[in-house]
Amino acid sequence: MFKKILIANRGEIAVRILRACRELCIESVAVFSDVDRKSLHVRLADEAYPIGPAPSRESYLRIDKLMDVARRAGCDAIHPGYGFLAENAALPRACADAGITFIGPSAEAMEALGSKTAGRQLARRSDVPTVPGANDPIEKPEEAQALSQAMGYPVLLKAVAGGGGKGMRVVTNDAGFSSAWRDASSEAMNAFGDARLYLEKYLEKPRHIEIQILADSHGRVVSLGERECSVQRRHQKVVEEAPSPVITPELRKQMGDAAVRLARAGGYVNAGTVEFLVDAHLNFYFLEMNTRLQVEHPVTEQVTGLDLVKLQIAIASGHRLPFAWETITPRGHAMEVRLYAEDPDNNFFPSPGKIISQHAPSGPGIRLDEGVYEGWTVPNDYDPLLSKLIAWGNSREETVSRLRRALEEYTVTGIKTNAGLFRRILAEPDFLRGEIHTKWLDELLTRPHRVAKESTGAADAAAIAAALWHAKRSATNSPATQTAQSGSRWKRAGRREQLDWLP
Amino acid sequence: MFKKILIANRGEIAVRILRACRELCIESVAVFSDVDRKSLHVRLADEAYPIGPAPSRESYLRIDKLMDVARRAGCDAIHPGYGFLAENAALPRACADAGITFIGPSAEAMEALGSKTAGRQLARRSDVPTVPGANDPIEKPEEAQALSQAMGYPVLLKAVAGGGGKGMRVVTNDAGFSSAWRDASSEAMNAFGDARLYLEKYLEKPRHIEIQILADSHGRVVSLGERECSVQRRHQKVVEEAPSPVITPELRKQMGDAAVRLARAGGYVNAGTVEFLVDAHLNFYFLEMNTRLQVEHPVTEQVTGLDLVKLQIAIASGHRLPFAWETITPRGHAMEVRLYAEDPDNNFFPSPGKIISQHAPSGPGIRLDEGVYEGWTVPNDYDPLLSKLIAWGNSREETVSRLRRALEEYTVTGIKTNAGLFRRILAEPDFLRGEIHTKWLDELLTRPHRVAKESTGAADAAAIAAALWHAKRSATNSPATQTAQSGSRWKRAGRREQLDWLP
Amino acid sequence: MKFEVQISGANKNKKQTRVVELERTGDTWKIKLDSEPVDADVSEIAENIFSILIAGKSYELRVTALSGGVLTVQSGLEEFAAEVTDPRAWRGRSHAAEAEGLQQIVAPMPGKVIRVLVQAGEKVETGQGLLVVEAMKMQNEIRSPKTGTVERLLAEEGQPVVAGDVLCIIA
Amino acid sequence: MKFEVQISGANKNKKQTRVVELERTGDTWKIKLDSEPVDADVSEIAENIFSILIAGKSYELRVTALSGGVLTVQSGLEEFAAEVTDPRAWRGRSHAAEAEGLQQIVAPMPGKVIRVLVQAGEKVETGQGLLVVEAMKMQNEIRSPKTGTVERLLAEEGQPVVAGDVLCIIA
Repeated sequence: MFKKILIANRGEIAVRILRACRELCIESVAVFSDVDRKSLHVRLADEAYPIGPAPSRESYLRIDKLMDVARRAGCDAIHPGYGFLAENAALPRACADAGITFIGPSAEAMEALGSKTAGRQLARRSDVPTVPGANDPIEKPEEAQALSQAMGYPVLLKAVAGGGGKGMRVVTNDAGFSSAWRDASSEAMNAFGDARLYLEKYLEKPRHIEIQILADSHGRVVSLGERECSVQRRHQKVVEEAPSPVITPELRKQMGDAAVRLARAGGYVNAGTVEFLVDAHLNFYFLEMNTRLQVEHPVTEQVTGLDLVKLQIAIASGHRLPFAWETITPRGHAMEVRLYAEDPDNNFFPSPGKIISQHAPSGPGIRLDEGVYEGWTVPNDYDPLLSKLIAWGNSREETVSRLRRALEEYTVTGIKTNAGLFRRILAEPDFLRGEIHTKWLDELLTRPHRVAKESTGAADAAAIAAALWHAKRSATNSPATQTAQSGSRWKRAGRREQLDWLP
Repeated sequence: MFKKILIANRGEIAVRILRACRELCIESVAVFSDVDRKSLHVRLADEAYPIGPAPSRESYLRIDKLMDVARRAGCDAIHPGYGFLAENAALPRACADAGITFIGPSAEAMEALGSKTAGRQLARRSDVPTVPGANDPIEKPEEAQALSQAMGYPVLLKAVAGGGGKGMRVVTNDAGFSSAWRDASSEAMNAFGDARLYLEKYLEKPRHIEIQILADSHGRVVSLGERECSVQRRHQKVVEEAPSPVITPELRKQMGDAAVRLARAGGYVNAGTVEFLVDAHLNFYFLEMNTRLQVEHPVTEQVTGLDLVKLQIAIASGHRLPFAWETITPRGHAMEVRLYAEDPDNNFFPSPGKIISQHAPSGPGIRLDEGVYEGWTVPNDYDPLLSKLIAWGNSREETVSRLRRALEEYTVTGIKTNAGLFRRILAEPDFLRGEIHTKWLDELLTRPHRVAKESTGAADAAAIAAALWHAKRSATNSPATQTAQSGSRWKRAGRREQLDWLP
Repeated sequence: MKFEVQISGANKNKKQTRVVELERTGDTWKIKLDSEPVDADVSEIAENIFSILIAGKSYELRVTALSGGVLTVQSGLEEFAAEVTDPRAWRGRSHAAEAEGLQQIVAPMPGKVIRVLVQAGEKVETGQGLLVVEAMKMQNEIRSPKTGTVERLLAEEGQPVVAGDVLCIIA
Repeated sequence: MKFEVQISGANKNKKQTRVVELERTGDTWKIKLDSEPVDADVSEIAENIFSILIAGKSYELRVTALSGGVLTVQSGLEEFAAEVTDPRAWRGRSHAAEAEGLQQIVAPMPGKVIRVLVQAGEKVETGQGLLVVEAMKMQNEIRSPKTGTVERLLAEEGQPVVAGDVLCIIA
């Protein structure tokens, strides 16, 4: 087993990984940019080293700096987490050169499977059904537009690199094509340093269902079953669950086999996720493979009882997966919501700032993978994911009721979060019946928010609280225009005091 | 199902119960004493009513006030939690008179099983082995002392009412008898309003292993398996786990059958726990039955996936237990530690006060049943249990490693907690081998605390932090003698400010 | 102290105006809502978090101030938007923008203007894109709230902005 | 600023004396430990919680002040007890009790004296019970730290006490 692991990431996933290291008695090494000195992952790691200014291109995306830290700290492995360099083959190559184990697939497997176009070619060769469209990156917009006209709209523009809904646009007609192409490619450039796009036929109301696989370095590949991630906002997953409300044992078997086939064909080793679109007739189409840990991996952990990060580490250090796992039996139902610092009432604009007070829910069936804490200031340089709230229950109903209960308790003041969006989703009849698809949420958001019964009592209390807040603020005669960030004159005074003597 | 449930308790268990109510869409009604207005259970409940001064005899033990609130609020059921009135037959009687459902056994069953002496008589009649000793309360100390001499020391004095180590003393020789009797009976009087004691032969180094049962009102009684609670300080459980490291499937079956037999014999309905002492040869002796929810119930919930509070409610409203449960199969291993506001370095004296800062651990396999929050002041009128930290893992080893990891993260400043005790216990070879008994911890605490390798780095950092803390305090020139409770002049100023305008 | 509170629930367009009167009596508060006395027991739990018992019902209110003085008040599953008018500003209440018919387009959060899609004097339709602001790697198009003309354009491409910065004005 | 810190780890009897020098340079600190410069990066995370990076190693220190000016400093799995001597009190360091050979018996926490087991002038042995204090329903016997006589008895049965109250003095 490894002695010391560098975690080339930040936020909740860095915390998640270092927790696994600690439980395995492996030392964890964190890295941080100038704005992350006080981040939770730095507080909790065994070691922590600065790697430059806030912009990720000057810090978290700098392979040279990461390798330098790994060498100085004497790390024998690097875990990339997700995002940043997790799908950049240059990192495993740099690791190989430095004689450090990369906790992930080989650069070759990453390229064979990770790039969407290459992945789709391999899928076709492995009898894994794919969505009609172009396999290769398209250089000229005109070319792409012509192809779109040929296939017929709607079409989907996607970045060759990366994922997470960035550099992605749906085009429904010729008129919108050029602006969509422009936005998608520049967004891709900013996010991944690679502007190339490809496109594919856009399925109506498909479900997003993905298979979690594990592949060891001894040729064993197993499926841990599916996750349904159909609730998405602009192609960004926001709610994930397992099992899927619609999948049958037969379909689960078929999709699992297809995923295992594809991973084998690509010589894949590591935890990985094979994403499919599933249409109304339960036909499934390969979408792409994520050659890394997923944001939503806890959903699978809660139903299988397995620790995917520990298993990634075990696989990377050459351990074998037990045969028994080819017949993993999940228990109950799990669901995750992604809590972001963003304002649902204002077009989901990110809302960075200081978390003034916080209450994290817990109790039966609740797990919180958190990356923040009270008093911390959410920087505006990175993805605004704060924490992931995961619920487990014996049934989908119990899971939803626990998640709703936890969301009632979940408190963050000082910044706006999207918790309210989930309180709304979990009350929608469609969602409760499991009748969802990848456009469901976007459609919901175009409709006015109807509430079954609005309690007048709560409205009264809210009016009183608003007045009390105002009265208190006046009492501390802070300027009428101040924002929550400086809500309390006393704390501010305290902070200023401290600033005078502490960085 | 019920519409509205009164929770006749406070602290973490009141929070635990109202969470279950919320998940079942049942309204929850909290009660609070004068010092509990800001308690977490009041914050989270749907309704909350004051029931008098801090001393429990004037509030949480006042059946008349509770029934009055239940009537005024229109409750159709009352959940007693544990402690306070949970084992007082007067409460189910008052409920019956008021036509309100008591979520627990009938008064008769409570008396037949709950009272230790009656319980032991019933056990004998049901072929459940018991510890040698007196069945009945003994009025005169002289009598008791004579019996002790006859049975031979050591003997154990126990309060007829209640439990939780209160009103309990071990007597090893004649000399110590009278003072032990005096302390035990007055403690029993204060805790339960009942000074009566009985005594029994004291087994050397026994394990405490208990069986969790569920009994519905249709005659079905099932065992959910055992919990081992051998790590105790002065007869007070502090660490509980399931499964027990020593129990065999045969023994589990025998003890489960015995527990079910006893519950049947007593006409018991509700969740309940049958406690046994298990000696070195795996002989088991009935100790007592707790006719209520246990503090340590989450351990069973984590391995079975069942929600015991919801099941108590379902049983009380007349639902049937499914047959399938007679073959519950636990998964993995669970362990709980009880976090108290007490000072392990100072004879475990309670240390009430204000929680200045707090960080609650979470992440994979971690559950926290909390009763407190940052900024809250722990009153010194009640049992100082703050929260329960529960870990789940695939093996006992993984569970321990997760619990240790969570205890590293667990932060409370402003008051002393016993978290350090658990950090020590979880490093003890005996404990890791599962070689424990009910006196193990008391013996451990008489030995000096040896640490494998004390990191000098941490000691350096601690010295620097102490100096920084002092420097900051001087900078805010607060009096040299002030305690943490008023650690920050700024916050104090803020609080005073607020006090002027807010209660 | 007397406050006028404009409050809306799930439906942000359905605003109600409430008048809240706060009067301290000893260590508690006497509270009137729309001049009706309310049996309310108020406690401050933490900064921006209030616990209020109204005739036994327990409400926990979590207040977050957004730029522009709007408060978000969350309670359980519900969320409210509230604007409080200070007694001192009692008559000074200004709906400036509406009054003048001008719409100020402000940056809702810190970021960078990466594209300006209109020019001063240009006619724009409701919903037409005016600028693109990037923050946290997400590009967000800011659209016109009304049909009119670009009165003034204050932002230029590449310019960093903080929440509340006026980017342009639509007449 | 210069501080003398008396610190002990798991073994509370094994005390070390460290000298910590803090010098602010710009917005950071220059820190010396026993007059050796330390490469330490200090941040205050929250009240009483410090994050300190020493040559890359990350330590989080959680400080709780107990009555009597002793600090508990917890870090990960370890816990330290620290007593800081203020430079201003540099020579004034007093071990009063020891010096006079008198032992003050103080209430370690708030509660109620429910039994007094000795009388003024009575001879007592080390470990002999002096009083019984009840708090949170638990009875705790307070024992004599030394063999001697009860010089003064300041507590009586039924008397409520707060942390730090002197209950009696053993000569």
